[in-house]
Amino acid sequence: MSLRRGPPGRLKVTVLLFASYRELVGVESLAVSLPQSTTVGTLLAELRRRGGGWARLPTAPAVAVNRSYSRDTTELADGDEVALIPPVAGG
Amino acid sequence: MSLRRGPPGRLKVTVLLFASYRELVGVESLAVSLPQSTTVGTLLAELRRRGGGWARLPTAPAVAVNRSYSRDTTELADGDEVALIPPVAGG
Amino acid sequence: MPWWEVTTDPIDPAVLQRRVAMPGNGAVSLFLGTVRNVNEGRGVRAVEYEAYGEMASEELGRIVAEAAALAGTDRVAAVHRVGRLGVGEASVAIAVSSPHRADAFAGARHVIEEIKRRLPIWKREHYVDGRSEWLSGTEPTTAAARAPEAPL
Amino acid sequence: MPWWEVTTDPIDPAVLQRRVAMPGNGAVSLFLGTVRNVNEGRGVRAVEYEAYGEMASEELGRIVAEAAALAGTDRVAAVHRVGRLGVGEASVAIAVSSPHRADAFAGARHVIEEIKRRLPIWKREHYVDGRSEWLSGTEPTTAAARAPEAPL
Repeated sequence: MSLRRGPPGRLKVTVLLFASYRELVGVESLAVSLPQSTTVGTLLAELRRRGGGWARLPTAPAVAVNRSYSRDTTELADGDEVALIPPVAGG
Repeated sequence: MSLRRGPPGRLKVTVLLFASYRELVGVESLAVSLPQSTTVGTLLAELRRRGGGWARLPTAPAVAVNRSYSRDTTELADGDEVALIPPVAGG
Repeated sequence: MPWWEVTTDPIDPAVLQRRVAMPGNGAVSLFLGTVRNVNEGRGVRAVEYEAYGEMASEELGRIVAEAAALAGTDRVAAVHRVGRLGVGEASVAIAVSSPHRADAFAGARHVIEEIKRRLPIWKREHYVDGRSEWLSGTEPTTAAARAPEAPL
Repeated sequence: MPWWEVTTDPIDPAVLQRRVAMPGNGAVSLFLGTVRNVNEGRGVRAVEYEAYGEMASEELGRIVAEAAALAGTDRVAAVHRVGRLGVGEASVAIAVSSPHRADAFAGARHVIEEIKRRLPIWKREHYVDGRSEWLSGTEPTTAAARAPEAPL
Protein backbone atom coordinates (compact mmCIF):
# COMPACT_ATOMS: atom_id res chain seq x y z
CA MET A 1 0.00 0.00 0.00
CA SER A 2 2.99 2.30 0.31
CA LEU A 3 3.56 2.20 -3.46
CA ARG A 4 0.97 4.16 -5.44
CA ARG A 5 -0.07 2.23 -8.60
CA GLY A 6 -1.51 3.70 -11.77
CA PRO A 7 -5.25 3.95 -12.28
CA PRO A 8 -6.91 0.54 -12.18
CA GLY A 9 -8.83 0.80 -15.53
CA ARG A 10 -7.67 -0.80 -18.76
CA LEU A 11 -7.74 0.58 -22.28
CA LYS A 12 -8.89 -0.96 -25.50
CA VAL A 13 -7.14 -0.33 -28.78
CA THR A 14 -7.74 -1.63 -32.26
CA VAL A 15 -4.71 -3.06 -34.07
CA LEU A 16 -4.76 -2.99 -37.87
CA LEU A 17 -2.51 -4.96 -40.22
CA PHE A 18 -1.94 -4.40 -43.92
CA ALA A 19 -0.46 -6.05 -46.97
CA SER A 20 2.45 -8.40 -46.14
CA TYR A 21 1.92 -8.04 -42.37
CA ARG A 22 -1.73 -8.97 -42.74
CA GLU A 23 -0.80 -12.03 -44.76
CA LEU A 24 2.00 -12.96 -42.36
CA VAL A 25 -0.26 -12.91 -39.30
CA GLY A 26 -3.50 -13.85 -41.02
CA VAL A 27 -5.30 -11.08 -39.17
CA GLU A 28 -6.62 -7.81 -40.53
CA SER A 29 -7.96 -6.21 -37.38
CA LEU A 30 -7.72 -7.09 -33.69
CA ALA A 31 -9.18 -5.59 -30.51
CA VAL A 32 -6.63 -5.61 -27.68
CA SER A 33 -7.11 -4.78 -24.03
CA LEU A 34 -4.08 -3.23 -22.34
CA PRO A 35 -3.07 -1.75 -19.01
CA GLN A 36 -3.11 2.03 -18.73
CA SER A 37 0.10 3.79 -19.82
CA THR A 38 1.01 1.12 -22.34
CA THR A 39 3.35 2.48 -24.99
CA VAL A 40 3.50 1.54 -28.66
CA GLY A 41 6.74 -0.35 -27.97
CA THR A 42 5.16 -2.38 -25.18
CA LEU A 43 2.17 -3.25 -27.35
CA LEU A 44 4.48 -4.44 -30.13
CA ALA A 45 6.35 -6.69 -27.69
CA GLU A 46 3.02 -8.02 -26.40
CA LEU A 47 1.90 -8.84 -29.95
CA ARG A 48 5.14 -10.59 -30.83
CA ARG A 49 4.81 -12.81 -27.76
CA ARG A 50 1.67 -14.30 -29.30
CA GLY A 51 3.92 -16.43 -31.51
CA GLY A 52 3.15 -17.70 -35.03
CA GLY A 53 3.09 -14.96 -37.62
CA TRP A 54 3.15 -12.33 -34.87
CA ALA A 55 6.60 -13.49 -33.80
CA ARG A 56 7.86 -13.07 -37.35
CA LEU A 57 6.88 -9.39 -37.54
CA PRO A 58 9.88 -7.07 -37.51
CA THR A 59 11.02 -6.01 -34.05
CA ALA A 60 10.34 -2.34 -34.75
CA PRO A 61 7.85 -1.90 -37.57
CA ALA A 62 6.57 1.56 -38.41
CA VAL A 63 3.42 2.27 -36.44
CA ALA A 64 0.67 4.81 -36.89
CA VAL A 65 -1.57 5.81 -34.02
CA ASN A 66 -4.85 7.34 -35.12
CA ARG A 67 -3.52 7.68 -38.66
CA SER A 68 -0.31 9.54 -37.84
CA TYR A 69 3.13 7.98 -37.65
CA SER A 70 4.13 7.55 -34.01
CA ARG A 71 7.14 6.62 -31.93
CA ASP A 72 7.78 3.57 -29.77
CA THR A 73 7.47 5.76 -26.70
CA THR A 74 4.02 7.10 -27.59
CA GLU A 75 1.53 6.24 -24.83
CA LEU A 76 -1.71 4.72 -26.01
CA ALA A 77 -5.16 5.99 -25.03
CA ASP A 78 -8.47 4.20 -24.88
CA GLY A 79 -9.99 3.81 -28.33
CA ASP A 80 -6.76 4.35 -30.23
CA GLU A 81 -6.36 2.87 -33.69
CA VAL A 82 -2.89 1.35 -33.95
CA ALA A 83 -1.71 0.34 -37.41
CA LEU A 84 1.41 -1.68 -38.19
CA ILE A 85 2.78 -0.21 -41.41
CA PRO A 86 4.90 -2.41 -43.70
CA PRO A 87 7.53 -0.64 -45.81
CA VAL A 88 5.49 1.56 -48.13
CA ALA A 89 5.41 1.36 -51.91
CA GLY A 90 3.04 4.05 -53.10
CA GLY A 91 3.58 6.14 -56.19
CA MET B 1 48.78 45.85 -107.71
CA SER B 2 51.31 44.95 -105.06
CA LEU B 3 48.60 44.36 -102.51
CA ARG B 4 46.63 41.21 -103.16
CA ARG B 5 42.92 41.82 -102.58
CA GLY B 6 40.30 39.22 -101.76
CA PRO B 7 38.40 37.50 -104.50
CA PRO B 8 36.54 40.00 -106.62
CA GLY B 9 33.03 38.48 -106.27
CA ARG B 10 30.47 39.74 -103.84
CA LEU B 11 28.06 37.78 -101.68
CA LYS B 12 24.38 38.21 -101.15
CA VAL B 13 22.72 37.60 -97.79
CA THR B 14 19.17 37.96 -96.62
CA VAL B 15 18.64 39.94 -93.44
CA LEU B 16 15.54 39.13 -91.39
CA LEU B 17 14.02 41.26 -88.63
CA PHE B 18 11.46 40.24 -86.06
CA ALA B 19 9.09 41.70 -83.48
CA SER B 20 10.36 44.98 -81.98
CA TYR B 21 13.30 45.18 -84.41
CA ARG B 22 11.00 44.76 -87.37
CA GLU B 23 8.75 47.51 -86.07
CA LEU B 24 11.71 49.76 -85.26
CA VAL B 25 13.16 49.53 -88.75
CA GLY B 26 9.94 49.01 -90.64
CA VAL B 27 11.52 46.18 -92.61
CA GLU B 28 10.88 42.45 -92.34
CA SER B 29 13.37 41.14 -94.86
CA LEU B 30 16.19 42.73 -96.83
CA ALA B 31 18.61 41.45 -99.49
CA VAL B 32 22.10 42.85 -98.94
CA SER B 33 25.14 42.64 -101.21
CA LEU B 34 28.44 42.51 -99.34
CA PRO B 35 32.14 42.13 -100.09
CA GLN B 36 33.62 38.67 -99.56
CA SER B 37 34.83 37.93 -96.02
CA THR B 38 32.30 40.21 -94.38
CA THR B 39 31.67 39.22 -90.77
CA VAL B 40 28.45 39.44 -88.82
CA GLY B 41 29.88 42.40 -86.90
CA THR B 42 30.75 44.28 -90.08
CA LEU B 43 27.29 43.67 -91.50
CA LEU B 44 25.70 45.03 -88.32
CA ALA B 45 27.83 48.20 -88.54
CA GLU B 46 26.88 48.54 -92.19
CA LEU B 47 23.17 48.27 -91.35
CA ARG B 48 23.39 50.80 -88.53
CA ARG B 49 25.01 53.32 -90.88
CA ARG B 50 21.77 53.36 -92.88
CA GLY B 51 20.31 55.66 -90.23
CA GLY B 52 16.66 55.89 -89.18
CA GLY B 53 15.41 52.85 -87.29
CA TRP B 54 18.59 50.97 -88.27
CA ALA B 55 20.68 53.40 -86.23
CA ARG B 56 18.51 52.77 -83.21
CA LEU B 57 19.13 49.00 -83.22
CA PRO B 58 21.33 47.83 -80.35
CA THR B 59 25.06 47.90 -81.11
CA ALA B 60 25.40 44.16 -80.63
CA PRO B 61 22.06 42.38 -81.04
CA ALA B 62 21.94 38.60 -81.00
CA VAL B 63 22.31 37.27 -84.50
CA ALA B 64 21.50 33.91 -86.05
CA VAL B 65 23.13 32.80 -89.27
CA ASN B 66 21.21 30.08 -91.06
CA ARG B 67 19.05 29.54 -87.97
CA SER B 68 21.85 29.05 -85.45
CA TYR B 69 23.11 31.67 -83.05
CA SER B 70 26.40 33.09 -84.28
CA ARG B 71 29.20 35.36 -83.13
CA ASP B 72 30.23 38.80 -84.34
CA THR B 73 33.32 37.25 -85.87
CA THR B 74 31.44 34.70 -87.95
CA GLU B 75 32.23 35.18 -91.67
CA LEU B 76 29.24 35.27 -93.94
CA ALA B 77 28.85 33.16 -97.05
CA ASP B 78 26.82 33.73 -100.17
CA GLY B 79 23.17 32.92 -99.62
CA ASP B 80 23.30 33.13 -95.83
CA GLU B 81 20.16 33.98 -93.89
CA VAL B 82 21.08 36.49 -91.20
CA ALA B 83 18.45 37.16 -88.53
CA LEU B 84 18.60 39.92 -85.94
CA ILE B 85 17.12 38.41 -82.80
CA PRO B 86 15.50 40.70 -80.20
CA PRO B 87 15.60 39.55 -76.59
CA VAL B 88 13.48 36.41 -76.60
CA ALA B 89 10.29 35.86 -74.65
CA GLY B 90 9.09 32.36 -75.44
CA GLY B 91 7.52 30.05 -72.93
CA MET C 1 -7.50 25.33 -52.54
CA PRO C 2 -5.52 22.11 -52.19
CA TRP C 3 -7.26 18.94 -53.30
CA TRP C 4 -6.39 15.29 -52.84
CA GLU C 5 -7.97 11.86 -53.07
CA VAL C 6 -7.26 8.17 -52.68
CA THR C 7 -9.62 6.37 -55.00
CA THR C 8 -10.30 3.25 -57.02
CA ASP C 9 -11.43 5.37 -60.01
CA PRO C 10 -9.21 5.74 -63.08
CA ILE C 11 -7.17 8.93 -63.06
CA ASP C 12 -7.83 11.68 -65.59
CA PRO C 13 -4.85 14.08 -65.56
CA ALA C 14 -6.92 16.75 -67.32
CA VAL C 15 -9.20 16.93 -64.30
CA LEU C 16 -6.26 17.62 -62.00
CA GLN C 17 -4.94 20.18 -64.39
CA ARG C 18 -8.27 22.01 -64.34
CA ARG C 19 -8.37 21.85 -60.55
CA VAL C 20 -5.14 23.82 -60.23
CA ALA C 21 -5.74 26.20 -63.13
CA MET C 22 -5.85 29.87 -62.14
CA PRO C 23 -5.59 32.85 -64.50
CA GLY C 24 -2.71 34.36 -62.51
CA ASN C 25 -0.67 31.14 -62.51
CA GLY C 26 1.26 30.73 -65.74
CA ALA C 27 3.17 27.56 -64.83
CA VAL C 28 1.72 24.10 -64.31
CA SER C 29 3.81 21.08 -63.38
CA LEU C 30 2.05 17.76 -63.71
CA PHE C 31 3.51 14.44 -62.68
CA LEU C 32 2.15 11.00 -63.53
CA GLY C 33 3.23 7.66 -62.22
CA THR C 34 2.20 4.75 -64.42
CA VAL C 35 2.41 0.99 -64.06
CA ARG C 36 5.56 -0.34 -65.76
CA ASN C 37 5.60 -3.55 -67.74
CA VAL C 38 8.81 -4.67 -66.09
CA ASN C 39 10.37 -4.38 -62.65
CA GLU C 40 13.80 -5.63 -61.71
CA GLY C 41 13.88 -7.73 -64.84
CA ARG C 42 10.52 -9.44 -64.32
CA GLY C 43 7.64 -8.96 -66.71
CA VAL C 44 4.70 -7.32 -64.97
CA ARG C 45 1.10 -7.83 -66.04
CA ALA C 46 -0.74 -5.84 -63.39
CA VAL C 47 -0.26 -4.20 -60.03
CA GLU C 48 -2.58 -4.28 -57.06
CA TYR C 49 -2.40 -1.30 -54.77
CA GLU C 50 -3.63 -1.71 -51.21
CA ALA C 51 -3.99 1.31 -48.95
CA TYR C 52 -4.65 2.05 -45.31
CA GLY C 53 -7.34 4.21 -46.82
CA GLU C 54 -8.21 6.68 -44.06
CA MET C 55 -4.59 7.30 -43.14
CA ALA C 56 -3.42 7.44 -46.76
CA SER C 57 -5.96 10.16 -47.40
CA GLU C 58 -4.99 12.12 -44.28
CA GLU C 59 -1.27 11.72 -44.97
CA LEU C 60 -1.71 12.75 -48.60
CA GLY C 61 -3.54 15.83 -47.33
CA ARG C 62 -0.56 16.66 -45.10
CA ILE C 63 1.84 16.17 -48.01
CA VAL C 64 -0.24 18.38 -50.28
CA ALA C 65 -0.35 21.08 -47.60
CA GLU C 66 3.44 20.93 -47.26
CA ALA C 67 3.85 21.27 -51.01
CA ALA C 68 1.48 24.23 -51.04
CA ALA C 69 3.52 25.97 -48.33
CA LEU C 70 6.75 25.11 -50.14
CA ALA C 71 5.53 26.38 -53.50
CA GLY C 72 3.75 29.42 -52.10
CA THR C 73 0.46 28.46 -53.74
CA ASP C 74 -2.75 26.73 -52.75
CA ARG C 75 -3.09 25.24 -56.21
CA VAL C 76 -1.88 21.73 -55.46
CA ALA C 77 -3.82 18.60 -56.35
CA ALA C 78 -2.88 14.96 -55.94
CA VAL C 79 -4.63 11.66 -56.43
CA HIS C 80 -3.47 8.11 -55.75
CA ARG C 81 -5.34 5.24 -57.23
CA VAL C 82 -5.73 1.89 -55.48
CA GLY C 83 -7.00 -1.48 -56.61
CA ARG C 84 -5.84 -3.49 -59.59
CA LEU C 85 -4.15 -1.52 -62.40
CA GLY C 86 -2.94 -2.69 -65.79
CA VAL C 87 0.35 -1.75 -67.43
CA GLY C 88 0.39 1.89 -68.51
CA GLU C 89 -2.44 2.96 -66.20
CA ALA C 90 -1.73 5.91 -63.92
CA SER C 91 -1.38 5.07 -60.25
CA VAL C 92 -0.65 8.61 -59.15
CA ALA C 93 -1.08 12.10 -60.56
CA ILE C 94 0.03 15.42 -59.13
CA ALA C 95 -0.58 18.92 -60.41
CA VAL C 96 0.76 22.22 -59.11
CA SER C 97 0.20 25.61 -60.67
CA SER C 98 2.07 28.73 -59.68
CA PRO C 99 3.08 32.10 -61.06
CA HIS C 100 6.66 30.73 -61.02
CA ARG C 101 7.77 27.59 -62.80
CA ALA C 102 10.43 26.73 -60.22
CA ASP C 103 7.76 26.65 -57.52
CA ALA C 104 5.46 24.51 -59.64
CA PHE C 105 8.22 21.95 -60.24
CA ALA C 106 9.32 21.99 -56.58
CA GLY C 107 5.75 21.46 -55.37
CA ALA C 108 5.10 18.50 -57.66
CA ARG C 109 8.46 17.00 -56.81
CA HIS C 110 7.79 17.27 -53.08
CA VAL C 111 4.47 15.46 -53.38
CA ILE C 112 5.82 12.47 -55.31
CA GLU C 113 8.91 12.14 -53.11
CA GLU C 114 6.85 12.19 -49.91
CA ILE C 115 4.26 9.81 -51.36
CA LYS C 116 7.04 7.32 -51.97
CA ARG C 117 8.49 7.94 -48.54
CA ARG C 118 5.46 7.78 -46.29
CA LEU C 119 2.07 7.16 -47.90
CA PRO C 120 0.67 3.93 -46.38
CA ILE C 121 0.11 2.18 -49.68
CA TRP C 122 1.47 -1.18 -50.77
CA LYS C 123 1.93 -2.78 -54.12
CA ARG C 124 1.51 -6.40 -55.12
CA GLU C 125 2.97 -7.06 -58.52
CA HIS C 126 1.43 -9.73 -60.72
CA TYR C 127 4.03 -11.13 -63.09
CA VAL C 128 3.57 -12.55 -66.54
CA ASP C 129 4.77 -15.92 -65.22
CA GLY C 130 1.63 -16.08 -63.06
CA ARG C 131 3.29 -15.38 -59.72
CA SER C 132 2.70 -12.34 -57.58
CA GLU C 133 4.62 -10.62 -54.79
CA TRP C 134 4.41 -7.69 -52.44
CA LEU C 135 6.99 -5.18 -53.52
CA SER C 136 9.61 -4.54 -50.88
CA GLY C 137 9.10 -0.90 -50.04
CA THR C 138 10.56 1.96 -48.06
CA GLU C 139 10.66 2.09 -44.26
CA PRO C 140 8.56 5.14 -43.40
CA THR C 141 10.17 5.62 -39.99
CA THR C 142 12.01 8.82 -40.84
CA ALA C 143 8.66 10.44 -41.49
CA ALA C 144 7.64 9.70 -37.90
CA ALA C 145 10.90 11.05 -36.53
CA ARG C 146 10.51 14.39 -38.25
CA ALA C 147 6.72 14.73 -38.31
CA PRO C 148 5.86 17.85 -36.32
CA GLU C 149 2.38 16.46 -35.69
CA ALA C 150 3.63 13.20 -34.11
CA PRO C 151 1.09 12.54 -31.35
CA LEU C 152 2.15 13.12 -27.75
CA MET D 1 11.68 9.28 -80.41
CA PRO D 2 11.84 12.97 -79.58
CA TRP D 3 9.06 15.12 -81.01
CA TRP D 4 8.63 18.87 -81.21
CA GLU D 5 6.55 21.47 -83.01
CA VAL D 6 5.99 25.21 -83.33
CA THR D 7 2.39 25.65 -84.32
CA THR D 8 -0.63 27.93 -84.36
CA ASP D 9 -2.90 25.05 -83.28
CA PRO D 10 -4.25 24.88 -79.73
CA ILE D 11 -2.23 22.59 -77.48
CA ASP D 12 -3.68 19.36 -76.12
CA PRO D 13 -1.47 18.13 -73.27
CA ALA D 14 -3.00 14.66 -73.51
CA VAL D 15 -1.53 14.29 -76.99
CA LEU D 16 1.96 15.08 -75.70
CA GLN D 17 1.47 12.68 -72.86
CA ARG D 18 0.56 9.90 -75.26
CA ARG D 19 3.57 10.73 -77.43
CA VAL D 20 6.00 10.03 -74.60
CA ALA D 21 4.13 7.10 -73.06
CA MET D 22 6.08 3.85 -73.02
CA PRO D 23 5.27 0.73 -70.98
CA GLY D 24 8.75 0.68 -69.42
CA ASN D 25 8.65 4.32 -68.35
CA GLY D 26 6.79 4.74 -65.09
CA ALA D 27 7.36 8.47 -64.60
CA VAL D 28 5.96 11.28 -66.72
CA SER D 29 6.69 14.94 -66.07
CA LEU D 30 4.51 17.37 -67.95
CA PHE D 31 4.93 21.13 -67.93
CA LEU D 32 2.46 23.68 -69.21
CA GLY D 33 2.92 27.38 -69.64
CA THR D 34 -0.34 29.32 -69.83
CA VAL D 35 -1.20 32.93 -70.55
CA ARG D 36 -1.54 34.89 -67.30
CA ASN D 37 -4.21 37.53 -66.78
CA VAL D 38 -1.72 39.93 -65.25
CA ASN D 39 1.92 40.81 -65.80
CA GLU D 40 3.87 43.28 -63.72
CA GLY D 41 0.65 44.67 -62.33
CA ARG D 42 -1.08 45.23 -65.70
CA GLY D 43 -4.22 43.37 -66.67
CA VAL D 44 -3.62 41.20 -69.73
CA ARG D 45 -6.37 40.28 -72.17
CA ALA D 46 -4.39 38.32 -74.74
CA VAL D 47 -0.86 37.59 -75.88
CA GLU D 48 0.44 37.45 -79.41
CA TYR D 49 3.40 35.19 -79.96
CA GLU D 50 5.59 35.82 -82.98
CA ALA D 51 8.29 33.34 -83.96
CA TYR D 52 11.19 33.11 -86.32
CA GLY D 53 9.43 29.93 -87.31
CA GLU D 54 12.10 27.89 -89.07
CA MET D 55 14.76 28.68 -86.49
CA ALA D 56 12.38 28.25 -83.54
CA SER D 57 11.58 24.78 -84.77
CA GLU D 58 15.24 23.86 -85.32
CA GLU D 59 16.28 25.35 -81.97
CA LEU D 60 13.44 23.57 -80.17
CA GLY D 61 14.65 20.35 -81.78
CA ARG D 62 18.14 20.98 -80.40
CA ILE D 63 16.73 21.69 -76.95
CA VAL D 64 14.62 18.54 -77.01
CA ALA D 65 17.67 16.50 -78.05
CA GLU D 66 19.69 17.96 -75.17
CA ALA D 67 16.91 17.08 -72.72
CA ALA D 68 16.76 13.57 -74.10
CA ALA D 69 20.50 13.14 -73.58
CA LEU D 70 20.26 14.67 -70.11
CA ALA D 71 17.36 12.46 -69.06
CA GLY D 72 18.67 9.32 -70.72
CA THR D 73 15.47 8.80 -72.70
CA ASP D 74 14.20 9.52 -76.17
CA ARG D 75 10.71 10.14 -74.84
CA VAL D 76 10.74 13.93 -74.91
CA ALA D 77 8.05 16.01 -76.59
CA ALA D 78 7.62 19.77 -76.72
CA VAL D 79 5.29 22.15 -78.49
CA HIS D 80 5.24 25.94 -78.56
CA ARG D 81 2.19 27.70 -79.84
CA VAL D 82 2.32 30.99 -81.72
CA GLY D 83 -0.33 33.48 -82.77
CA ARG D 84 -2.89 35.17 -80.56
CA LEU D 85 -3.74 33.39 -77.30
CA GLY D 86 -6.33 34.26 -74.67
CA VAL D 87 -5.82 34.16 -70.91
CA GLY D 88 -5.49 30.60 -69.63
CA GLU D 89 -4.56 29.10 -72.99
CA ALA D 90 -1.39 27.03 -73.11
CA SER D 91 1.51 28.61 -74.98
CA VAL D 92 3.93 25.80 -74.33
CA ALA D 93 3.73 22.15 -73.27
CA ILE D 94 6.53 19.72 -72.53
CA ALA D 95 6.36 16.03 -71.67
CA VAL D 96 9.15 13.67 -70.67
CA SER D 97 8.73 10.07 -69.65
CA SER D 98 11.44 7.99 -68.08
CA PRO D 99 11.91 4.95 -65.89
CA HIS D 100 13.17 7.40 -63.23
CA ARG D 101 11.20 10.37 -61.95
CA ALA D 102 14.27 12.52 -61.32
CA ASP D 103 15.20 12.20 -65.00
CA ALA D 104 11.67 13.03 -66.12
CA PHE D 105 11.63 16.19 -64.01
CA ALA D 106 15.15 17.22 -65.10
CA GLY D 107 14.30 16.74 -68.76
CA ALA D 108 11.13 18.83 -68.60
CA ARG D 109 12.91 21.50 -66.60
CA HIS D 110 15.72 21.71 -69.12
CA VAL D 111 13.33 22.22 -72.00
CA ILE D 112 11.39 25.08 -70.41
CA GLU D 113 14.53 26.82 -69.14
CA GLU D 114 16.19 26.68 -72.55
CA ILE D 115 13.02 27.75 -74.33
CA LYS D 116 12.98 30.88 -72.18
CA ARG D 117 16.68 31.42 -72.75
CA ARG D 118 17.04 30.99 -76.48
CA LEU D 119 13.94 30.13 -78.49
CA PRO D 120 13.45 32.93 -81.06
CA ILE D 121 9.91 33.75 -80.03
CA TRP D 122 8.52 37.11 -78.95
CA LYS D 123 5.47 38.12 -77.05
CA ARG D 124 3.25 41.13 -77.52
CA GLU D 125 0.93 41.60 -74.59
CA HIS D 126 -2.48 43.14 -75.15
CA TYR D 127 -3.66 44.85 -71.99
CA VAL D 128 -7.19 45.37 -70.74
CA ASP D 129 -6.66 49.13 -71.12
CA GLY D 130 -6.43 48.64 -74.89
CA ARG D 131 -2.67 49.17 -75.21
CA SER D 132 -0.19 46.54 -76.28
CA GLU D 133 3.56 46.13 -75.92
CA TRP D 134 6.37 43.80 -76.83
CA LEU D 135 7.54 42.14 -73.67
CA SER D 136 11.13 42.89 -72.84
CA GLY D 137 12.80 39.51 -73.05
CA THR D 138 16.05 37.72 -72.39
CA GLU D 139 19.24 38.37 -74.36
CA PRO D 140 19.99 35.00 -75.98
CA THR D 141 23.68 35.77 -76.45
CA THR D 142 24.93 33.29 -73.89
CA ALA D 143 23.40 30.53 -75.95
CA ALA D 144 25.57 31.56 -78.90
CA ALA D 145 28.67 31.68 -76.75
CA ARG D 146 28.20 28.14 -75.51
CA ALA D 147 26.47 26.53 -78.49
CA PRO D 148 28.74 23.74 -79.72
CA GLU D 149 27.11 24.00 -83.13
CA ALA D 150 27.91 27.71 -83.57
CA PRO D 151 28.83 27.97 -87.24
CA LEU D 152 32.47 28.46 -88.17
